[in-house]
Amino acid sequence: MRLAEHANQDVANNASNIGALVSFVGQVRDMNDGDSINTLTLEHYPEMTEKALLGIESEAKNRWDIIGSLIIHRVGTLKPLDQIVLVAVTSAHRGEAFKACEFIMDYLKTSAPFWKKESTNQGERWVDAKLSDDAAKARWK
Amino acid sequence: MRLAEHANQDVANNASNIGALVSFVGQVRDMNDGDSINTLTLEHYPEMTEKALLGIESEAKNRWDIIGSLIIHRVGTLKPLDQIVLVAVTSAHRGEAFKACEFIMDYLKTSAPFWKKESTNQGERWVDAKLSDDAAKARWK
Amino acid sequence: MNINILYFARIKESVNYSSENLDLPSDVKTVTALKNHLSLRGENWANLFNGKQVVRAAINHTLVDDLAAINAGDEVAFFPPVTGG
Amino acid sequence: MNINILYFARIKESVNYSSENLDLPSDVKTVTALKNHLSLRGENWANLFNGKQVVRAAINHTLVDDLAAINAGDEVAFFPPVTGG
Repeated sequence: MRLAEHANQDVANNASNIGALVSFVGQVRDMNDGDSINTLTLEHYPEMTEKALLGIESEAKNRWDIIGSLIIHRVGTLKPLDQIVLVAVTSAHRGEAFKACEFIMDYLKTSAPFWKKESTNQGERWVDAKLSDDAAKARWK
Repeated sequence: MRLAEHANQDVANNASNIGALVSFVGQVRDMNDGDSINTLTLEHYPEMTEKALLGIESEAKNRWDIIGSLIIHRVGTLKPLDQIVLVAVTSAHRGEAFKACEFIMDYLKTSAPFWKKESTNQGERWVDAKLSDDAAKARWK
Repeated sequence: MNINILYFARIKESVNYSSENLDLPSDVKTVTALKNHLSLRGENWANLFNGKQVVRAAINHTLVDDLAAINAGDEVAFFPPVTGG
Repeated sequence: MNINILYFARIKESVNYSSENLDLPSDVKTVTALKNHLSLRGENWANLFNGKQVVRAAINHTLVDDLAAINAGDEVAFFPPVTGG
């Protein structure tokens, strides 16, 4: 299993000006749209992924006073309970880290070139993009 | 160092209906209001803390479709870089976990009976409650 | 009636008490009345309850306002606005 | 001019290509023109670009709209709306 990873700065909690660390972990659920999930395979566009993750982190740093951020996104074949993505953000105060972490997730879902394919007992199928993810992104305009 | 801890349900990521884990860690900063912090001592009201944390988690579960939550709050004397508080929330989808985690933090800051005293080179001082924390709580009305 | 009173943080230090057991006169039936009753103890008590600083009260581990009724056996707590998290 | 084209996910499967190097006629200068040009290859290509499904395009790793200009040496990618995270 390969990793697409980008950190705009070390997000380790070893900087004494850090007061808040907000993190998000996404994991594979065993059910989707009523069907049992056997595996979930993530395809991506590697050169564009790197640029997209850098751009999202850079935009988050422009918008909020954050200290560090980290994005790790898995690609390849995963199974239920596997972790898909980690986003972690540090800041002096909690509001900035909460907003930036959710912003990064909303942009990751709608702007970074990853595609999910599920394997169910009914066969394989590509996951459709969700209108709710577009709506989540639109909040940040 | 004692712990005030409450979990309304195991927040471990071993339930296959969990798609999202949002967590917040608060840590002691080395500066506050322009002064260098040597130690930070947290006093609390133990019997009321238990009741307050249970109440906050219960309200979060009423408001959002979350699967589990965990609050760990330290008391006693801490130093810069020490972790003060952990809040973790799991849910099927990310929006619920983000909102519930931030809600729990905002209520913890304004409703749970903890008090901070800083030791600086200028001596000891109780930390004043912040209007910004009241404003953060008021968003959820 | 007899109640227990607890004091926390800045307030504990200003009155130099952390807890006490107290017999109340029969006309002291609310948080406000208890604050007024305690204010008779001297200047530091009076200053504490003169309204210039926020003093929160809890009865039996629940936050209450100053109109809340006090009953025999209650645990009443006084503390400043909380600053945890 | 000569460009590279990449296809991803559902689109890669429907055209059965993951990448190709292509010499474009001189009048194919935008993403729209490239889509029309590729549609001439047959029914599965025409169906892909007939507007009934969303096909996103990137040039040199940046998302673009259909009016974007294509230059010699560009890497053009076609893919469905993303579903990561």
